[in-house]
Amino acid sequence: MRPALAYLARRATGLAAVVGVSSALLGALLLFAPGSPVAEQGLAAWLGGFWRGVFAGDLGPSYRGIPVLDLVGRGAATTLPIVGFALLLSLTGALGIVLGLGDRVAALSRPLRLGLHGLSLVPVFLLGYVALVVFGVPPDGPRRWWAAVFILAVGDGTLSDVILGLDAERRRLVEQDFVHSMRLRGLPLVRRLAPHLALPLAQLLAARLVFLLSGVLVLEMVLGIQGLGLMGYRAAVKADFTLLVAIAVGLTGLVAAVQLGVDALRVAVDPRVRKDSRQTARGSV
Amino acid sequence: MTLLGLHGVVVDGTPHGAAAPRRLLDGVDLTVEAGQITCLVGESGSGKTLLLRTALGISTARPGLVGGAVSWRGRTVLRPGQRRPDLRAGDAGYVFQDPGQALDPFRSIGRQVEDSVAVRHRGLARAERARRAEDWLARVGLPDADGVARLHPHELSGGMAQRAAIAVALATEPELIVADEPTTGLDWSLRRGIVELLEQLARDEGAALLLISHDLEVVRRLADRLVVLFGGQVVEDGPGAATLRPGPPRHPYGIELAARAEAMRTGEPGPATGRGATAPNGCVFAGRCALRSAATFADRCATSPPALTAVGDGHLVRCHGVES
Amino acid sequence: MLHETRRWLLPLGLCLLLPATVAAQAFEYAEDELPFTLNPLHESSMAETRIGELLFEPLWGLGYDGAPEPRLADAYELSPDKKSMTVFLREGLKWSDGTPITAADVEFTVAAYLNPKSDSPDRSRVAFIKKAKAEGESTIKLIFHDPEPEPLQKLSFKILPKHRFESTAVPRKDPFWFKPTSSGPLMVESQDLGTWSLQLNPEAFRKPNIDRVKVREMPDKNQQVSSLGYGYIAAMISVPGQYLAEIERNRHADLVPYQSKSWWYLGMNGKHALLKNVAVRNAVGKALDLDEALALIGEGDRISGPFVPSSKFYNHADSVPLLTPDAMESASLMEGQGLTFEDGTWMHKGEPVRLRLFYRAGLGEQGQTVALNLQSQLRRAGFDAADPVAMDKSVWNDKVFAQRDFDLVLDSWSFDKNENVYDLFHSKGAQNFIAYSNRDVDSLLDKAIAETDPAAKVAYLREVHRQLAIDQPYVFLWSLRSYTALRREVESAWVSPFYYFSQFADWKLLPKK
Amino acid sequence: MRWSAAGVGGGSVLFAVLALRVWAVFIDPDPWPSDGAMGGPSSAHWLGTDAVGRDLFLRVVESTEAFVGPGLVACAVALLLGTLAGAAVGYVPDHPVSKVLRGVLTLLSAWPRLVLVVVLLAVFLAGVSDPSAWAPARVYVLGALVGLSFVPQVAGVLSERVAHFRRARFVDAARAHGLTDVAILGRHILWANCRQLLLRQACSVFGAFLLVETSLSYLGDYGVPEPRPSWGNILADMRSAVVRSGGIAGDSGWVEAARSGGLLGVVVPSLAIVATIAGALALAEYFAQRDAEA
Repeated sequence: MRPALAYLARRATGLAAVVGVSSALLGALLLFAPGSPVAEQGLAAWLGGFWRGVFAGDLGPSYRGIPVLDLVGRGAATTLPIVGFALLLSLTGALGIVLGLGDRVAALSRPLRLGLHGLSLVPVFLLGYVALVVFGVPPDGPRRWWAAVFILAVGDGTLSDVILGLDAERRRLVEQDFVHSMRLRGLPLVRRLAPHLALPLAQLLAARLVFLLSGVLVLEMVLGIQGLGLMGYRAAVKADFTLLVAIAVGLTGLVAAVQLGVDALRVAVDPRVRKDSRQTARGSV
Repeated sequence: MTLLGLHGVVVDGTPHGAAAPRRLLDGVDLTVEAGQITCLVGESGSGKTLLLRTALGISTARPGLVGGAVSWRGRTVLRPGQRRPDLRAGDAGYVFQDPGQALDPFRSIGRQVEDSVAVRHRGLARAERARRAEDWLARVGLPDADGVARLHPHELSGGMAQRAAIAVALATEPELIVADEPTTGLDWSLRRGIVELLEQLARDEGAALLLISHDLEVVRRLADRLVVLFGGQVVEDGPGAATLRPGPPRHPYGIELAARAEAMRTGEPGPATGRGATAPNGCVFAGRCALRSAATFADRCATSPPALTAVGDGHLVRCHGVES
Repeated sequence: MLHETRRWLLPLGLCLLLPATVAAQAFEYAEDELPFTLNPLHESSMAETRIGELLFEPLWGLGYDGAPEPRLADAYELSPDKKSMTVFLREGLKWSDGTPITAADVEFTVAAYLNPKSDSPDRSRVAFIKKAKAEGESTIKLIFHDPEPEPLQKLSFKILPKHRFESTAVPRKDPFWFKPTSSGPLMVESQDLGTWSLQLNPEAFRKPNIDRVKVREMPDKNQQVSSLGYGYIAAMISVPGQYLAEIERNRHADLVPYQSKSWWYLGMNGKHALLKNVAVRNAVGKALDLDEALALIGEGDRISGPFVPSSKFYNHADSVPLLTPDAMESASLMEGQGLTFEDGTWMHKGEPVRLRLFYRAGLGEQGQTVALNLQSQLRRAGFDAADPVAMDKSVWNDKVFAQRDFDLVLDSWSFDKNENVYDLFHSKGAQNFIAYSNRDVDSLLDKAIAETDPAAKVAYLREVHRQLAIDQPYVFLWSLRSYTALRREVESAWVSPFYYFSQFADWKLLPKK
Repeated sequence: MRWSAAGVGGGSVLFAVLALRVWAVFIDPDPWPSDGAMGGPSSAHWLGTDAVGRDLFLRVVESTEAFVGPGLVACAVALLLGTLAGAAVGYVPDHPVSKVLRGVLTLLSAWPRLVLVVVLLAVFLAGVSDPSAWAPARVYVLGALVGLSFVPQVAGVLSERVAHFRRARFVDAARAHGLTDVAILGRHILWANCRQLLLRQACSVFGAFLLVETSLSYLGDYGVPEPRPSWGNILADMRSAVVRSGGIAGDSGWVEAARSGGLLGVVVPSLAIVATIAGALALAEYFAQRDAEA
């Protein structure tokens, strides 16, 4: 187990560095914005203050008066479930379509797939607009929540991407000899292949997360959901740079953490990584 | 008794890079008798692997079987339009060409052999299953079976992996073992061992062995029966002792193969491989045929396909030269 | 797998398609932007003013007839020299936490407004009081700087609970901003990121019929209109002109006039090399067809000075006419200033006259439409008018107010009954970001502030109006006829000018049909 | 050259977009209208006019200026930097430069791209004194940023491919023939074996850029600024038309909305966005097929 831990530790360090460097880069960027705290304090002082503030749990008040970290926390509590469920819904839908309709009902699946891909190509902001004006999605409550999840799961090409990715993965897998061997021996394919699908799927979803976090920004603006995206956008519009940086670093941290989760899954699933930490298989660039 | 029968099998598929489906196997007849060793030879692209994969339902060619049928112990198990044959799990064991691909990379060797053991012996206690799995690993000649069982495929060398794959295939106690060029990916030094292992296990278990191979040396020594495939057709089919010997009555392709094998053994340069236009309506071998230029029946080779003609006891050849 | 897929698709689809069945027990209304603070001391937006009206009581508030009506105050005595007054509070008043409301609270409130460390934007509204002194539990003496003949309507600032603060220097981040103690009909129940939820204040002396109110942030007017149509909200604060027809047609909602004494203007930077020149400012004004711009966004009344036409300070004299487009005159004014017209563009020292036009994002679609139209008109007149840029208030405060880095700005002002324009046009005015300076106007504004005689004050301000119409620091645009929209379930609702909710206690909310 | 349905469909959509872009060059960019606002479709104004009285059809055509050029910039940035980084990481994985590049790519890939774009533009807008003077350049900046955000993706697939071919036998043969690494990498790996792959990436970057551009333009602050048209901000301008003409709450306003031009102003840009993205992705799919065949 020790090489595995070493591998994870190395990845974690790398990802922490990503978050740290991101905050420094954002800070350097803000040097060019007159009136930003960085321009006033200088980069090093600001960066020190920022991370001290993060660990002390106090980054001062935001443009709304509510403390920055409180706002980020509450925004995350709104946004992350939506993003998470959207990914889950997208995945469930894709699994249903790819595995359920797979090769068996090709005739039925073709128009269905075309339709879904077409729907999936519609930008999130358009779907949000239609939801608002045509379907009268209310400004609050479960109906809006589900609408947001659904739109995010489908729009901006998410569902399409997940379906295509999953399908490619499935096709790549079922042509493998060891799967043929399992088939001849009558082994339960779904159970045996789950670990093989889990890793590329996790990678696919992790890659998609970056897109989703962009989509959710637009969606929250359109539907008026008070989440990280709306707050980040408002922070930019209102030149509240501390809040903006906190959200950007937070999102980078989230992406990094999910990446770490994928790495942990890789360790759990793939003996090649577990038993030999030098071999990183397909590293996640 | 005939175990596996392929009757006029026609398979269409889209080769990599092709636009439209093409005919890959055109009316192939092949039977595998229980307990016998049957060898299938032919060059790359002749359809050897596709034939067996289609019969066992593990081919990825689309649309796949479009004509003919496959039978198992006289019962039709696969018809056109059907993807998977009505075989019981473990009826047939398949030894793949590349052992690196044949084993589940995420599962330990022991577990994979246990999976096979459990196919025939459901409800076996775990410990007993593990013991039998180790037995199998020992039988395929892996030293330290206990240690190997805990390893994962990536930790094995090619030769060890192929032995493990044979254990996985045979632990289901199949009546038919299909070995698809099981030695191609291995070092020369290991090849003989693997083939001998397969032969021995097949004889011990009383299973039929269908060996797909390039290696005429091996084939000639082992084969009870030998089938030569070219261009998606059976061009020669006969007893192992009689087939693939130099001199007529033989199929010219068989002669060419035999000559090459001989050259390989003696270290002399073999006959050049002819290249010529294939005739769409004629004999599949017409473009390369050495006989054709000299023979009087040559015009027929380009215009009409020859039929399989008996030339001896159970020995069939597809050539106009034999017909006449 | 297919069946499983269908199993969750169906309820999901139904969720999306079923009409709303949410029962609106609460009175919900939409604001473009949520109040950022509930502390009346720091209120700076109309949204904050409106919610403040629900949560807090002044000494005197706005009555149905528009005249001051006593709220916390019960009676008063004005001294003969009108330089001080004694206010008697109602008996038995209590804050929402049960603490009695006393004269000490009033004394504290005045001191807090006047304390520069509190940094109240409304400091000038209270600045006429020199001192407030509690004389017992419910008696308070107010001492003014100058004689105040009509002090009641100036006593409309909200009273704060002294016991919640440590000193009269109240910082913005004092938790009172989100956890206030109220004296009004409602108190804060909870705060969410996009909403403020209010509930009945059990100690309120004006008990409301509606015991729950929710303020919701909806930046998009489309969403407000459709939410009103679907009944998700009961009130939409202001309806832009282009949606009036839709709401008028709607069977479930009514339009109600909502006057806030607000007017639009195009401000010109007095520090600009050309715009500091009266003739150039007049030329810009003459180049514009303001009726054309107004027609694009709805109905309204054109204005010639810094008051709404219904104001008593508005100068209706013929000598103060509305601007009319006059291209010839505009051109000759420009030529008179040594500018040359080349290739359809005005040139100054060999450079085209480039004008940057910023508008406040809060003006919404209407702002954009007007800004684009004004840009096009200026271009037609030969100015190199840059593409208009929308700015959020916070950026605006920095760029326009603090740095004064602009040429033209499009915005609107809203006023309460006092219509105090001192800060806008006095050379020392806090809001005089256009750097306007005219000694005559300064002295008129000074006199108007100090004047005790209402008639004389009117005269002074009308003269200010006339002067400004000539000087044109702003191109005064129009006062839009503004409407609010209420669902029909809302009854007995009188929308008070400026404050909106002055008489909310009497409003009723019927169950939705 | 063999054309599949995806290739023909995608290609013709993008060709049509290019044709519109060329047409847009000849349209007088004069946005100063003289006709009535919110007019319905007529022979003079095929889609009617918007709230300021501008011809909607011409604006829809002109909108191609907002994304064709900048979209190509995005492709160029993504492909150029992605190819350089991907080739380096794939061909000499142990070189220190490659290690640094891997770090940079990991960093870039962790940044949600809209957030990156919004942060940069917010700083940019806060810093300049005359924002409107920068308006034309802004879309190109946006293009470069979107391109940058796709560098990790391009570099990722390319490095995998290059690493695969680096071990291929023909590379050894080429080296034995005395070819330099640059020639092998450039001619035999990148040009011969990664061409389709890169074209595919270019198409998806183009589609993604259109998505980002229209989304931001719809939201208003960081996209294409008015009065410059974009399909996104036309939609934002016209979105109220549907509500305005009573298309909500079950009132029978759809017909009226259609007649007043409002609905067309919403539907046409929407369809244009979806069709163009679909076209770009179909072409990407076509190149993916060709790549798989090669």
